[in-house]
Amino acid sequence: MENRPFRLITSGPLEALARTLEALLVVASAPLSVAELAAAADDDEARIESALELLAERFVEGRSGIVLEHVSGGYAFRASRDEAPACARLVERPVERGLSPAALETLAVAAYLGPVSRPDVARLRGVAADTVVAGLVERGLLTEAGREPGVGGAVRYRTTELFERIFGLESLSALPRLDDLGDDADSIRGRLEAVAARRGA
Amino acid sequence: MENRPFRLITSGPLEALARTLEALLVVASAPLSVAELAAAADDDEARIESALELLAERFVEGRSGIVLEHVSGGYAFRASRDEAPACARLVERPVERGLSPAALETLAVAAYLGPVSRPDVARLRGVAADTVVAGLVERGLLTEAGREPGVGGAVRYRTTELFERIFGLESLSALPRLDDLGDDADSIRGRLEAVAARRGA
Amino acid sequence: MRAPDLDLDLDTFEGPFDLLLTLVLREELALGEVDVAEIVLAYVERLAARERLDLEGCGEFLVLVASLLELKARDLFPDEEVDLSELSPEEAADELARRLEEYRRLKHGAAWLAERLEHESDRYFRLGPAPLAPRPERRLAPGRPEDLAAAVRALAEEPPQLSLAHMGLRFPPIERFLDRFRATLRRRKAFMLDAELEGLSRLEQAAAFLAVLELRKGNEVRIEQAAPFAPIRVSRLDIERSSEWRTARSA
Repeated sequence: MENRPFRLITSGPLEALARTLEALLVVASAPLSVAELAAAADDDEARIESALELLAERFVEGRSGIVLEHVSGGYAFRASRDEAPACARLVERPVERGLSPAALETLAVAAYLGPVSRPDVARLRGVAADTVVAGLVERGLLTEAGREPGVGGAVRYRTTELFERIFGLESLSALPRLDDLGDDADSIRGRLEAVAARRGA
Repeated sequence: MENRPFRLITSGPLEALARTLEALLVVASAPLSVAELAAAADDDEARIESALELLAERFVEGRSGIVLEHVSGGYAFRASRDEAPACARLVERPVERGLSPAALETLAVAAYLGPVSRPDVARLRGVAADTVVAGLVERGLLTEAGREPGVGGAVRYRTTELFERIFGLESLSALPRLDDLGDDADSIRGRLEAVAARRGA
Repeated sequence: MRAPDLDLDLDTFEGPFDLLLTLVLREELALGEVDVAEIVLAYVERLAARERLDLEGCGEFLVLVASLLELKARDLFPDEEVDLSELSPEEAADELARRLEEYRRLKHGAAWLAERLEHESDRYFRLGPAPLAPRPERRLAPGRPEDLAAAVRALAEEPPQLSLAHMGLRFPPIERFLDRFRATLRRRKAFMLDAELEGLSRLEQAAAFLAVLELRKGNEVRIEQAAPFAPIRVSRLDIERSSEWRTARSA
């Protein structure tokens, strides 16, 4: 039945199932196995396989920008190989926006005070830090650096080499001095903590 | 409903561009604006718009499991509404599940008044906003947007693209006006500020 | 209906009102996070479902809610000095009206969002990159070390005193009216409440009314009203019992 022209297929019940699979594949964030597709579509695996054949014919190199790919984990949509240059331009489009104020503050705290935990950052900035820290880790500007002392201590983060490169620093000791706040990390930290305490929980 | 055979569409030059856009949209992780599509496809915006029309005709409710939508200032693929039950069996929608009335009010404040601080929200709602705001940041519906002017100003928050996407808004200007008495957000804000200035300091 | 039995279903709390009060007093529940208006709404809804109006219960409820509000105001704005002289009664009323309207708009906005969310609940889309998408390569703009120093300096700045002048809706202390009514009742056996309220702002009137309820709760006065909206007469009750009450309260 797969060699029938597209037009005729659109009316059959298999076509309805194919539409369901299209929807599932476009929302999935990982390849889906036949079993997973069957469970979600609430249909049997044999029919899923037939509907997948339909889709494979439709979403194929040369005919569509969307290609159905069978990988080890199951089925997923990908971009057609012909469109690789455009996709490369899309994902590599330089995010030449600078860091957000939140990211800058968080990096500054980690750079000047040494490894800091998320609760640390939250206290010193007066704002929850989870999202910002996670974003900076993902961008490779912060990295985990052990845990705070004690059982179940919070994970601490330090700045990375990438951070130093981005800010044109040979090392953290090349950071501008903050003599007005203190001459070492501990006294700067003390100063920030005092202000944070007054800012009030 | 299929009034054009699929195969014939695939030949025109606009069709080649449409394939490129399909590829870009299927790999994108957020809606893409016409400008972003034009940059990635290396084509001009007018032609992008025409190709998008082609895609909008093809990826439309009732005809395809994949639907092209115009949302949050750009274009994105989503699952057809008809396939929501199958999608629900596959993925959860944790982001918007159980948005409390407090969360919705807080989102409304940020969406209507632009960047707001936690004290702003507390003032308008009469309830401390820390937990609610932190929860919305964690869900990706609010994000930091700098601090209030002046030294030690409170962090301000704005709604995210994800907010617009989840609520199906083309942009914040798609929010309905709440001005049954002839006021708009600016004058609300202006009045608040005037009152504060009159009695502040 | 007794106020303590009121069942609440709030964002931050679910259970009977008296448990909420207990948790607040034990500081196990932050009052700042409690939407007092929701409590009042729940109570009013419950009242509306009843045939008879229980004045005793209402009085108790009003006093409890007034105390909650006062506690909450202190909780939210610990350093704020109450300065009523700053605000004329007209300004206070204007401000109240403005704020209520503001809040009403906000509620409309929230209701629209809730409706929208419901309507859009069948729109599914992928969050994050596609399974087989090319890995994005992020190129970051160079940063300036001085910006890092400036960020730390900004965090070391003393925060400004938060001005809450815009809060506007300060509640006049109930004690002021308690003292005034007690003084009046030492001179006279009874007074008409309406006469006492004349010339007061709406907020002051509310505080005065709460003070009368507080006196009633302490068995210091009797409240009489011939018919709904008729003048309210407040008369002295048993002096000895009221002084007992005061001693017990201050102990």
